[in-house]
Amino acid sequence: METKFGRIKVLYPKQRLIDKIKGHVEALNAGLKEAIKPGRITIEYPRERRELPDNFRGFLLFDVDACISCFQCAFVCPANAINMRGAPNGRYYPCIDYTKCIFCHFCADTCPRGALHRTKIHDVAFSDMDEMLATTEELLKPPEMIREDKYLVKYEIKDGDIVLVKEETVVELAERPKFEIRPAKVSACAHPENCIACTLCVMTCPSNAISTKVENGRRVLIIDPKLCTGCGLCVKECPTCALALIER
Amino acid sequence: MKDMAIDIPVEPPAELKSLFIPIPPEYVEDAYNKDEYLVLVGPQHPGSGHMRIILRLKGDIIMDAIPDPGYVHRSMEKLAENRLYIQNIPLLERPSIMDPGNYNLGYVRVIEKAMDIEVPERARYIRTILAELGRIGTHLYDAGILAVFLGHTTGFMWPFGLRELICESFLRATGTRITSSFIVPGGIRWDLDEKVLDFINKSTYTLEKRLKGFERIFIKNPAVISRLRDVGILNRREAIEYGVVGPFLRASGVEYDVRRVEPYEAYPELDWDVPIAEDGDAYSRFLVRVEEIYQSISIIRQAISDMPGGPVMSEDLIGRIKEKDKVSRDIRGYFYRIFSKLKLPSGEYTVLTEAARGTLLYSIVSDGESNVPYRVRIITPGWAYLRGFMESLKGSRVSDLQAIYGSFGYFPPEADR
Amino acid sequence: MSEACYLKWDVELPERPIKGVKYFGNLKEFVIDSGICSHCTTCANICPVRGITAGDKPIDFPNWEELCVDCGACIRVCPRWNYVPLNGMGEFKEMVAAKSRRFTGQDGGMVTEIIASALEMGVIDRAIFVGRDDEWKPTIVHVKNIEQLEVERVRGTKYSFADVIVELRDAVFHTEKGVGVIGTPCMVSGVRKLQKTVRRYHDRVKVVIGLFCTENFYHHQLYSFLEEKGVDVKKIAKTDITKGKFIATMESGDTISIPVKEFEPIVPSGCKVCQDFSGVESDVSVGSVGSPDGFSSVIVRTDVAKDIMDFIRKNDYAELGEVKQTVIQKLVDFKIKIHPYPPKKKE
Amino acid sequence: MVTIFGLTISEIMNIMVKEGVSIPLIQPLIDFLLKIPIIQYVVALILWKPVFAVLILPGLGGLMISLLFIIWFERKLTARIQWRMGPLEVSRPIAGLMQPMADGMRYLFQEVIVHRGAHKPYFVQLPILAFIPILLPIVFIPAGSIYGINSPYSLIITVALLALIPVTIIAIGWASNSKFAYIGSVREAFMYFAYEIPFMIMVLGMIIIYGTADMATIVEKQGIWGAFLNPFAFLGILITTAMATSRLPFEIAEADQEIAFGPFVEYSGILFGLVMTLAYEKMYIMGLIVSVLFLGGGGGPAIPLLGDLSPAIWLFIKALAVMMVMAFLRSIYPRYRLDQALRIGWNSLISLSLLSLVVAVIVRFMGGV
Amino acid sequence: MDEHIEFLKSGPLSLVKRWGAKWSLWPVHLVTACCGVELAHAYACGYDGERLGSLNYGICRQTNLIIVEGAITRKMAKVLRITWEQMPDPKFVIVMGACGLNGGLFWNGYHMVKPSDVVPVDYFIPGCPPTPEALLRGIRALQDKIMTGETNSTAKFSKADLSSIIEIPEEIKQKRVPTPPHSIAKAPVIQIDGQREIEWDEGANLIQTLKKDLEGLYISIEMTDLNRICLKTTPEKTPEIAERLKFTFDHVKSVNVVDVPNENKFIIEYVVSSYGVKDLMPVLLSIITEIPRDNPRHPSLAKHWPSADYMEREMHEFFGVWFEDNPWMGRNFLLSPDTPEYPLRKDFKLPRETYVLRGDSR
Repeated sequence: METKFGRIKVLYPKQRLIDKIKGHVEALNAGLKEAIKPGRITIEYPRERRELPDNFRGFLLFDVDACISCFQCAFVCPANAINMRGAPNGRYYPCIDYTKCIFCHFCADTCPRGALHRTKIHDVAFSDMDEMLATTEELLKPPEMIREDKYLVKYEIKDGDIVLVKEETVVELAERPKFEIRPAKVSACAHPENCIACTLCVMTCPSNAISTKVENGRRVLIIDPKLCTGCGLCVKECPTCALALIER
Repeated sequence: MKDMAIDIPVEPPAELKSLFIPIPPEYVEDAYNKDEYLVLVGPQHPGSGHMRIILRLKGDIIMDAIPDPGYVHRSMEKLAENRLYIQNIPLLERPSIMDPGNYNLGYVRVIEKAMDIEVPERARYIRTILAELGRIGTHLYDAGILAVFLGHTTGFMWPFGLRELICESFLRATGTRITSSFIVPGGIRWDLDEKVLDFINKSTYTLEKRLKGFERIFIKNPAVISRLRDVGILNRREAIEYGVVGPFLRASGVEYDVRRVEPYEAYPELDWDVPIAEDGDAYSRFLVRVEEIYQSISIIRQAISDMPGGPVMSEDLIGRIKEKDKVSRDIRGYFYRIFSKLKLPSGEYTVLTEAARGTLLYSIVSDGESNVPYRVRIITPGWAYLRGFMESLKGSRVSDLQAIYGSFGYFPPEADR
Repeated sequence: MSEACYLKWDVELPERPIKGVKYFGNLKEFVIDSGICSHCTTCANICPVRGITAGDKPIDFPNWEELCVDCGACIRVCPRWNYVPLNGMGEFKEMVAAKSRRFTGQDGGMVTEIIASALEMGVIDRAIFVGRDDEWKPTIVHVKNIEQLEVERVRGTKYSFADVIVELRDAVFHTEKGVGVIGTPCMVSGVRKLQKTVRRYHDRVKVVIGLFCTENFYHHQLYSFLEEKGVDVKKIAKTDITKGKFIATMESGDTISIPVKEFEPIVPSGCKVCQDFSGVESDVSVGSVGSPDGFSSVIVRTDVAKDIMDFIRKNDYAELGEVKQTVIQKLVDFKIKIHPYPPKKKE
Repeated sequence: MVTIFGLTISEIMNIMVKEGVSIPLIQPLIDFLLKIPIIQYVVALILWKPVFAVLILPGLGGLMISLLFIIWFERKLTARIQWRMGPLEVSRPIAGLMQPMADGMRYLFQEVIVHRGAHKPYFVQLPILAFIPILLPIVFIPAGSIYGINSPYSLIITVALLALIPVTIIAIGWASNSKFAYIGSVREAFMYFAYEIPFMIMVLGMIIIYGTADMATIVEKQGIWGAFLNPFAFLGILITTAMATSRLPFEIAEADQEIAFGPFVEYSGILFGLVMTLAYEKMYIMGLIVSVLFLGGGGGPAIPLLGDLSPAIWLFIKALAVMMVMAFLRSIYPRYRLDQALRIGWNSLISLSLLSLVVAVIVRFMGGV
Repeated sequence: MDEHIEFLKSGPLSLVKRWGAKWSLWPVHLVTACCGVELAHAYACGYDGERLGSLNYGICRQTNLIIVEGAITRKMAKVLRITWEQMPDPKFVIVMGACGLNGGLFWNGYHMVKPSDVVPVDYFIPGCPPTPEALLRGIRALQDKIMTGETNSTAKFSKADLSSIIEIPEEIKQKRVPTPPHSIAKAPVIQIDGQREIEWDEGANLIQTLKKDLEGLYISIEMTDLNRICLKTTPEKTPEIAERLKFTFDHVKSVNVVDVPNENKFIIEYVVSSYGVKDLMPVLLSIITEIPRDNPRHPSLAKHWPSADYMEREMHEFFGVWFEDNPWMGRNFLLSPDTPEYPLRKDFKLPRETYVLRGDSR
């Protein structure tokens, strides 16, 4: 392989009669070697299951009390699979339509509170598409699924070759990974002179942090920093960009 | 021998209308009058992917090949115009899902070039590793398809066995087997720890060991060599004229590789070679890609051995989050806040990337105000060399169609976008 | 912009004549239905839920009973709320006739010239122009660079309503340096009121150009009226109102002129109460009246316009001439005479 | 008394019992069955040597067993070479041996589609007619003392009948009237000439060595196996067997990736079941011929308790061995192109067969067998 | 399909029929989209579908299962229907991949069709692409369906009572739904050939040589970025420019059309580059022309650069630009005839995303 500043000329195997016969013999004993000592790497799925890493992107679980219904998961989903649905307490919680979900887990990465977290459930088949719309209530606990696996198979490389290590364990698919809550900001009015008192922020704030009342001809708006979860919806909703997120 | 043209009236076959075959009826009449034979190698044919090739045969020789692509045209350019910049990452990775690294890299580099975001060192190395893993995976996939088209079932099974290793590396690094959408503007979504990099490094040795066996049973198999040698020849002038790209261009003697012409990520810092062949026939196309697998293996090993430390997300993007005690340097939890405000300055930005099957061109036109691209143009390698593929079919035999199809590694979802 | 951030702030609400009804109900009652709405579309700009619709039909808010959030912003910015008609010449720094050397517009092309040189100076980085399509329907064009002004359809006045101020909202939130606005006197007073209520408009709208205006029309009314008069709309190359006559020059070169009085039935009710001929609150007023042929008379009112005119003089972008102030004064008084306020109740 | 061919039933019974297969292992059971009035006739008929040869061991029974075994073995061997398991879950304890049975059952109960353009009568009858040239040679192949018809020309008749099979395949291709079937049958015709002539020359060579065309005497004369006498003929005939039954390097007529299963593209259901097993049965017959000519079919140390059956068992095992070699080729080789296969057929195989003729003549004069 | 299940359950031999059908489900080689990769993995040596008796087979006549892999476009829907009809009777369909279920990532594409509208489907497998284990679970589920006869999903979401978990405030005001994140400018300003000052000296003298030998054929030649040169010209002059540039810039990398409705024009862009000349390799020269939107005609450069031929057909189909004397004009190339006309124009609107589910669905 003569290499001149980074290019190799590809070498063609010689094709004289003697090389052809040698080629045939090589091919035959490659097959024979494999037939005598097979290098099998098959995972017998219904009985064995492949070991999946912790950040595997499978079905999603939802944790209601962590959610601040900030709509970020619905907005970021490339396949528009997450729709929010009104809950009895007036707020909106996500429902995932698994007929559209592409398991890219942008939503799990976006959620500032880690309310949507990953599980290792992925081998599922549904008989009709209406069952696949998981509303908020159905996202809280992992779905019961038919599991026939008795072994767990690990891919390991020992002295240069793949070895499938089989363990006799039925692995737990849906434990909740730890997630450090990000220190959230607080919403505040940075340009009060721009405000046109349209109270859109009051109507949109999921945690009722902004309250308003009319006193002698002037509308007063108050932000309660303790209630504010820093979801940023009011900042986005304000038509004249009067609000802003500041450090707590 | 004289052509016995029987002049009986020829009416075009019924399926011409029912299947919307795009050739005019007089073409069919002309074919039948010249005693030639029209065969539709259709989308359900085991020897053609999801596209139809209309072959005009004279005996066993192919006189003309008309492609009928579009069976997997999922209208990516129109969809990309209605989605945020960050939502386009999974969308623009779908043409060839075996090569997620290169397709994400192409799109993300356009955004980084437009907003001149500076990507940290470690992220560039990990991106190079992912791109090369995708390249090996695609070459193995094409070798498998070529083998099954030649009837060599072992040649199909072994590369897909090796692909299981590539998928295991992707699984441990990014969480999914194939469509990783892991590369985001400014870096990658999270950092790879030592265990994963060590696994990838060791898997390259297994890959190399088992490729030796594959070489004996398929690559150097005289029956395969006789099937691929001097078949579907594209000489240097034809390859350039018909716009063939990537390994298929290098197989015809043109030394063009985007990683060398417009170096990006960590390629200039590693030393590797560009495989070239001269004859431009199906076998040299296949050998160039086998050689590229070995080159990619050495690139991955070098990248892992001198992998720098440091953050994986560029300061220009994550720097905006002025949280006092930022919990960890990756972007979990800030994803939407950083990327939903991405807005390219107005103008057109064109970036070339060397995807596994050739030059991948992304050009995004932005109007500077909306957070949605105005026009995204993707030219995938498959679409670029379809013309060269059809030209190389002319003059070869009917059963060569599969050999040439496999040697070009033509993947219709990538070509139709 | 104060850096301090408040957790408690208040905003002054407008008074509400009819107690039970939402603010838009009052606006509809006192301005739109009473016929003094000048279709300046400022309310459509400020409406937080973008509910107020403008375009080629009178201002309306479909289904306002539920959708209106009752914030009163539309009333605070409406120039015709507690309407005090502005009239007369207004104070001005200088008055000159000018003809642009770079552009040909309606007369002297001075509106395009002022915006082009403002772009060059960097006072503004975009301006909102009114282009047109084949049937002369007005379309909005954001002009950000000089090349865009070369397009012939963007220059020249279109005698019909256009949603310039509605587009101002997006422009203001995207611009860095400033925005240039061109409009009829009612639009100018709308923008001024908008600047008083929302500080961001005050900081971002740098140049406001007022056009001499006797009355404006709805597009469909004007062009169906012209169709009756036998004018083929698609072939019109240029429209002009000078010396009391509406002149439409065809592409084939011949001109058709119709006395302005015949347009009386289609003049919208809002224009009938407007006495402001040259837009007294604008930075600079431009029009064809009172200047020699091919020239437009420019009335410079504020120092922003003064710097632009000095820039034009310095670079000699325009040929200057003498303007007859008396003719303009005559038209200003004529407009006050024909549009009395409060209007005489017609029997 | 009712007489058939001038013999009463009891005389027929004596002939059949005298010439019956004697298997010491189950002799008491046979004697017991012969005593039951009605069953005795059936048992006697089955155990009568010619009927036993055709029906049970080297004949239909052997064919069915070899069919099921070789399909299973081929899929398991290729799977083993290809790093995977092959059919397994069907019957896990016996490593998926029931898989061909399951496929057969599925084909049996699948709808048989005869499409509009096909020539209906021929389309349905031809797969069944194709069995005649396959099953007839079994009558002439002897296994030790068990043989159907023993004639001095048995080898020639077998080769002649084998030559009929491609004709039925071409007819099948014509009957299904589809573009790919047409191309497939034309290719089958091309291939037919390419391998038939070398095959016949090599068989002629072996006849020269043994001096007779009668398979029984050939087996006796084989002190040293024919393969060692004339290795070129043995190699050549193995290659022509691969070409005849379109095994992988030469699977050109039914190239499923190129022309979608050639002549058999339009068949479904049980008709496809018959057609698919056609190739395997032809391989069984060729296996029998190869083992008779070269591997001393029927010869070999007598298995203690089986008596007459042991030569049949040996013949069956040798045939299976040849079929396994064919199955092994499947996972090693890709498919040749038609013109390459014809070049191999016309150039190298014919030269090989002429060489084997020369060797045969030399062996004959050196006073070989 | 239920009548297939009825057929398998009827008659005395029903157990044998079901056993045969269960252990020999051969999927037909109908590669419909990119999930084919995971189907190949399920049948390759990593998971080996043949263990369950399922063999990937070539022809629709001999198989009894279709695995629809991913997106079905309008063109592929016809092929799917024809293949399904040609299969002998007890036949089953599994749809794998989110694109096959409800369109997945391409839910609002104009060329997409739902497989459940084209063929009766037995099992849906979510995922994009679903892992081989999910596909084998689908096949196992189909096998159980064949044996037992009734179809039930392999997973059931368990419904928890929401109101008991979250505390309900006394006066409930339904919150307002925020506006969607996409902000699209209504009258955008499109400028492709913006001049940018880059220190790239070979580029400068390359522009000089271009200006010299394309005398009078261009309006302007500028440097838009490193290795990017933009040449503005009028449509009539492009064949002449192509004739001269053909030998140095020898292939077309992309033909692009940008639709600017509010200025009523199409911007046509040919990006050419060179393989032959060593130091011109990284340079991308884009030839930009503008044509009116209502009657878009542009001379075809396929004669000078054959590599532009297929891209011109594609642009004709998407935008309606008529490239003169390109033989393929007027015919469809990528799209099926019943797709809406010129789908990539800006005035062809796609359905927008929805972010709120009206009422509770069940």
